[in-house]
Amino acid sequence: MSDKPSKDFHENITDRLRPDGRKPDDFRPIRIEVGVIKRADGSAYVEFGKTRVVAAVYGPEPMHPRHLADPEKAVLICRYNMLPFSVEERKKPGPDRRSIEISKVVKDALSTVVVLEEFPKCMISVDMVVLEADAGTRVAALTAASLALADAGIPMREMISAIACGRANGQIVVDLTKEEEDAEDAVDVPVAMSSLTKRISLLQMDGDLTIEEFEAILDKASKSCVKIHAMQRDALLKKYKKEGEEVDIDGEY
Amino acid sequence: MSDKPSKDFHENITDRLRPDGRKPDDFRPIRIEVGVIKRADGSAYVEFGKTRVVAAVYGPEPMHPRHLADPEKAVLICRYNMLPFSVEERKKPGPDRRSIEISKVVKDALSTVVVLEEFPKCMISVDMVVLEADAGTRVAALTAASLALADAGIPMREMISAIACGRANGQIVVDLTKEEEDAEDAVDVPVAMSSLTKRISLLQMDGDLTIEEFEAILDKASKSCVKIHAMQRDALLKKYKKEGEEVDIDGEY
Amino acid sequence: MSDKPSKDFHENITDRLRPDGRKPDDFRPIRIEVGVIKRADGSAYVEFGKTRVVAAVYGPEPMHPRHLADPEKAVLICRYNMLPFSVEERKKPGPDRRSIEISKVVKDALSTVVVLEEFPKCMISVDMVVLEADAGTRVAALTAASLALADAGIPMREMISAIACGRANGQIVVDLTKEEEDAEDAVDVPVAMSSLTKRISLLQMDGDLTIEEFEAILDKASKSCVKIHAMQRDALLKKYKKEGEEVDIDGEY
Amino acid sequence: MASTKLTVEYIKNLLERGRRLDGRSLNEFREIKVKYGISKKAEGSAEVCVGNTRVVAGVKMEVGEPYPDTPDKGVLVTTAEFLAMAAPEFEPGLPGEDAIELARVVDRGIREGNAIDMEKLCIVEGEKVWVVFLDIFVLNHDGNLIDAAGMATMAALLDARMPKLTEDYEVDRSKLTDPLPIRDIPIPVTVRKHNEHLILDTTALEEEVLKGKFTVTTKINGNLCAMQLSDGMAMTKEEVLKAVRLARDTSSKIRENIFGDQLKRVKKQ
Amino acid sequence: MASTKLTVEYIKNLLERGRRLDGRSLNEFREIKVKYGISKKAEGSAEVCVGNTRVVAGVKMEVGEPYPDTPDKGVLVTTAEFLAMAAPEFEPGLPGEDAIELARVVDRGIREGNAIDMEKLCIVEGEKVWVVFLDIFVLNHDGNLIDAAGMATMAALLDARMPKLTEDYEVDRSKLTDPLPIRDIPIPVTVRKHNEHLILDTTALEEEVLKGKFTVTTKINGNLCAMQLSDGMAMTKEEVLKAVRLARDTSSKIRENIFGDQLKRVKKQ
Amino acid sequence: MASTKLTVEYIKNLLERGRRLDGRSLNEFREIKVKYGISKKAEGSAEVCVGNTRVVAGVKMEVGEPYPDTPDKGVLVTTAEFLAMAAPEFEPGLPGEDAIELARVVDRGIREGNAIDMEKLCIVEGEKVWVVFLDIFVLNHDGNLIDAAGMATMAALLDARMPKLTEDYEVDRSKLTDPLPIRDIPIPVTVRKHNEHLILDTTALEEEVLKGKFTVTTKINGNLCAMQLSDGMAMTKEEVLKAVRLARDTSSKIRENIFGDQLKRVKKQ
Repeated sequence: MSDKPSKDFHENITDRLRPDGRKPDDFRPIRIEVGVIKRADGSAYVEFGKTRVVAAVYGPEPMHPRHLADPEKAVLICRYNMLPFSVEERKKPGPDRRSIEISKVVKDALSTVVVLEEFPKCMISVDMVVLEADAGTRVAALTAASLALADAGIPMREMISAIACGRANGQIVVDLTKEEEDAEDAVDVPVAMSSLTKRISLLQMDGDLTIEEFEAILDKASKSCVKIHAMQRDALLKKYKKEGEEVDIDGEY
Repeated sequence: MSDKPSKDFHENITDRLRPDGRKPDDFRPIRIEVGVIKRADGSAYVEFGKTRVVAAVYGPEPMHPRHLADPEKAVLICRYNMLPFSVEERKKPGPDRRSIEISKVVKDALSTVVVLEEFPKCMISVDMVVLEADAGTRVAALTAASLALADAGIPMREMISAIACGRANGQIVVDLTKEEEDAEDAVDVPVAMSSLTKRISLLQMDGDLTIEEFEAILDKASKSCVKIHAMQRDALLKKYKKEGEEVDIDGEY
Repeated sequence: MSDKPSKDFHENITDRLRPDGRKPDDFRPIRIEVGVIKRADGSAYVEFGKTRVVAAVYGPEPMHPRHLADPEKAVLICRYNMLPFSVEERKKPGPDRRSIEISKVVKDALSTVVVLEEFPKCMISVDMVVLEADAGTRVAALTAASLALADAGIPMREMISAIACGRANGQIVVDLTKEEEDAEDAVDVPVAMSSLTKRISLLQMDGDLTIEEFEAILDKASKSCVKIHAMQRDALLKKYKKEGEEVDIDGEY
Repeated sequence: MASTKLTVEYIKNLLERGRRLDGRSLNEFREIKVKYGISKKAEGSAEVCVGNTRVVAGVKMEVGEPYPDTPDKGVLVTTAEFLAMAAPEFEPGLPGEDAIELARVVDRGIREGNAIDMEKLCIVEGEKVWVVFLDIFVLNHDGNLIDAAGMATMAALLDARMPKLTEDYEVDRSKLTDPLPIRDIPIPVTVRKHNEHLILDTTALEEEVLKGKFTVTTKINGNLCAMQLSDGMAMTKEEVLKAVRLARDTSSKIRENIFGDQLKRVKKQ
Repeated sequence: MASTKLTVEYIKNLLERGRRLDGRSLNEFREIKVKYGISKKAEGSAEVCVGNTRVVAGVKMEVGEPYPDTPDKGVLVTTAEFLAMAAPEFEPGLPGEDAIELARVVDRGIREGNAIDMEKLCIVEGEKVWVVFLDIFVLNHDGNLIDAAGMATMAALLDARMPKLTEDYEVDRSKLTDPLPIRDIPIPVTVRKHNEHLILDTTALEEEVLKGKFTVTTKINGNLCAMQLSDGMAMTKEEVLKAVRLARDTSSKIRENIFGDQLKRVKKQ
Repeated sequence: MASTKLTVEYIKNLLERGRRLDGRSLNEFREIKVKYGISKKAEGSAEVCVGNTRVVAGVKMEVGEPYPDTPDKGVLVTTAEFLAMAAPEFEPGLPGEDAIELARVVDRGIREGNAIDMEKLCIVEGEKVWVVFLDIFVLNHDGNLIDAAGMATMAALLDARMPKLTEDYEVDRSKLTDPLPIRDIPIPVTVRKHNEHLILDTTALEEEVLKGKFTVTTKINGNLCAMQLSDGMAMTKEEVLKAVRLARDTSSKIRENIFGDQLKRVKKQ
């Protein structure tokens, strides 16, 4: 990572193809499925290329241990975990500092849209499991979690969609792979945006960016989130159609 | 361990002597004592050769933490532990995966005979400590635990007796030593049987056996359990006689 | 450490100067300050040379978890911890066996003077943090904790003052440094004494001492505690004067 | 599962008449689906669904030291976790006694059934061997977890290819080489009991009624390689032997059914 | 803090009128005090007070192995703990998610902001490098912990001198040699939001009202090196960009203000 | 123990008149029984009963690295656990503060009392030394645990024989060689106090009345090697000195009484 803004920054517009043949704004193949874990109250599967995540929701149910209950609203519990064989070097099972932080920012993002006030003294649990990791696992997990909450019938003011944008090999690109993340000049910016008020509720960054570069990334990310949201909507509709239900999916989730 | 049934299987009937001079059906010297831990509600010491185990029982007492109580019956808690110096290579103190599994199967076996329904919301704790280990610690522990429960006056439908049988050096043998367990063809099958209805409540096996071999082992094990039970009975009678009590030890424990 | 009483024992009276130029009975520069942690109910900072400790008190407040509450008196909770960079070789954060033991003996000492009976079902927490360690951290911590309790307005029958005395380089000396503790013949005896009844409530020792040597050390320690107490008193008065309060500091704390 | 007493009674009544809630016969398995390669980052991986029960397993390989008493053999490490997402009653945290038992029963089947030729995993005798990590995760719990886990583990092992080893014994995962040396395909089959009836492949609901279980793992040649009776079931000697025969026969059918192709390959060796 | 609803409402009302309880303007910091060398046993240490918030940080160095993917670079390990003494609501025990987040946000600022020339911490490529332990402790919590922790960490790094290395690569702490090779001074600034207002350096009381936070860490040259939006705050794209600019400008002022002298030294390199 | 207030008052009244529930005088010990070799798998082991208090201790030896500041000495590691079976009030789990205190007080007595000639446990200076693990377990708690543990530990050490070392420094436990190099027999004696009375060898019931304790460990030559005042007891200087003398004299009697034979052997060296 260099201290100066990338020289190739303006080359961006030339839409040079990326290592896997995508254009800068292209997603990897995305697959979204709702209702994949039968015992759960809601669940979803999200695949961004070789990044595969399952999310499941239980609740609302009475909070336990009880002394942690909030008398004014439901407590949202999020757990993000990578399976040991989801990465190159086997990861020891169980949460580490990275997964604790990701669980927190995912929870923080979801808490801006879930109507927690409706369920005082309750808990809503969101479990996210990464089956295979090829960059972007937290945004895939958040996208899946948001769907799983909707699938569980938890009231949400709007849906949350998430994607990582950033810089790699001198270009501002969308939905980076692990290979791109390993580029010399790579910066990865995971972003989550809500579907109606378009507000950003997850945003992380580490690397070296000028404000101009950051602005360009944020712009691409917000446009991408709109597209992700359309796919989420389709996946939900598909499930409910199967079940023969009538749904007005544009209102409250 | 070979894939084929041992060639020497039929040699079994010849009663070739074992490394320590025993015949196939011989136990090692067995010593059983009841009431060895004064503070406990019940306790027992069991020695199979150089395998030495102490078990102690506390309860029934109110379950704590309370949210784990069962409103319909007592919760049985079993803890099997090896002292660090009970084995060749020092074992780190505290439970490991092996001892957690053994604690579970011992609990599962005892729960088939203890009248747990008589003590809703209560707990009964069984602690087993291996002072020295020379194979057969789990069956010695279960035999001791069963006695300790009886000593504590916990109602039991019948007594549980346990022994390991198996194959070693081409013979089906009873009460294997560590040396025998290390034989090329060794298979160790711990078995627990109840005293009245002769039902098997603990049975584990790993190795390579034909069904015929397994049947022979099971047969020897069940006959051996009857003998162990007689020794348990004597130990209990001995303690109660000392205390000058009248006991009808054949009925419910 | 030798098996025989130090040959140089009687040289003691010659008041040979110590490695840092002090006489045997000299303290290192001592600094005591009260009220250093704003959020806490009471706090104090104690510096014995390069040994620096902060203590803070919260409570009395209702005990949690509730099942650990004592219906007859407050539970005193003490936690002594060394920061990772307070010692030469980085210490892993979190309590170890040494700090658990020190927390216990500090708690035991304080419990002889705090009027715990006044707050049944409550807890009083004392946190001690060692910023820099150059021997004598437990006595500095206890001296600070005692002040922090007084600062928090917790009723105490008397104040506790503490100091380490011992033998180093053939002399009986007061307030040893780490350098002195590393001497061939060093013995370190931390002692705590109460301000009014002059009773000893913390006393530890390891090394090799004749009874005569021990008596000399105990004597020096008890005289030193009286001096420490005067400094504690000054520090408290200084704080309360600042706040413009009238205090009679000789009675109950 | 918070099933009502009524449901429990209903299931019991059905079982007494040899019938089940979902219409299966007592020794009939639900549909078994195997999906290989669910994580390309693993040396081998698979997902097995048995009805709604869903288990994933993965194989990772590292270079490590052998155990002192088996200097010429690789090392096998098996873990299992019942993910909190798999059932409302599962708590997050360290594996509980049920998950530990499952891992150990599956491990013993693989190990004692000689599924892997551990001697072929020796690199330098007494110094360097392959360590095979088998990690099992239950994603959805609808009963019969040990059998599903055993199949998923076996599928992941059959899917696995060994990473390349550099000259100085570092693992180069960019190049996968030969398949793992698989010598046998042990399959665990768990039998439950209601009165005199033996029942296979129970659902989560049925397992609320039938607490005890007896797992028997069988090799290709029909020999037994692992057994585990637990959860508070007491059986007569005759019942044990009957259950062992039922498990052996079922194991053989499952092996043919889901690992038919690989079976030929393994037998050829 | 057990503040009453009344206090909360009062603070909100003030903020709506652009005012604060302690009279500061919305983007005004409290007094910042830096004290170097609070533990001579550390290679470097410092205490930073921002108003009543009090944070200490220390640097310890050990010789260890580099990560396989950066064989020519030192290793940085950052931990943070909110001491139980720092606030009544803090519990003793392992660091919670807030302390972990703080440590990781500060760590990323230092790491990605190239505060330390990690290549100069390589001793023998691929074998031996310096491991820098950064340990952060909150002694008193009166809000804005990340900013205070970031400054304390930077101060400890600037205070640090490397221990001597013996010929056989043992650490000789009796002899401290050169300062750590510091290349940049990244400073985190955390922005909070009430309606359209952006607020800096919040107190613990204010943070009960303003739950969300957005931290932006900026380098000497004004480039961004770390960001973290969390605690349940949702911002429009415009708000984000406005906050980034505010944080960058404030970061620059703080750097000049408290690290003015060192800044010259670092820029010279 | 859930003793009634009445019992507590009764014990207090007795003590005030210098009498005890079981008829002993205030400084009289209960019967002490020592059993050696309770586990042949240990390098040394022993069980000590003091009345109904029952403690086992074992010695295991491994080859390890010395501490950097004592490159020519073996390493001693002492642990203690109050088994849940030993008293209804003991909880299973990690050793609590009382067990940790006991282990550390016993350890300091052994270590500072020079019970073991640690220099004889050096194998290759700075590289390989014997690590002695002392593990103490309380099987039944009827008071005076530290003294019983100290005796059990000393008995296990006196029982221990060193395993053979192969040429490449591996431990061969099949061949035990010389006894451990024992140089001293430090014995801890714990004194409790009721008003002006000093009391030895308290039962669990008595310890409910007499919370505080003062342990003094003495060597063969009468020198003090470890002390610990704890559990909330406050003593005047005079009481401390009186207790120290009582402990020293009692220690000497116990040593003669239970380790008489070994004492001669140790003194001869």
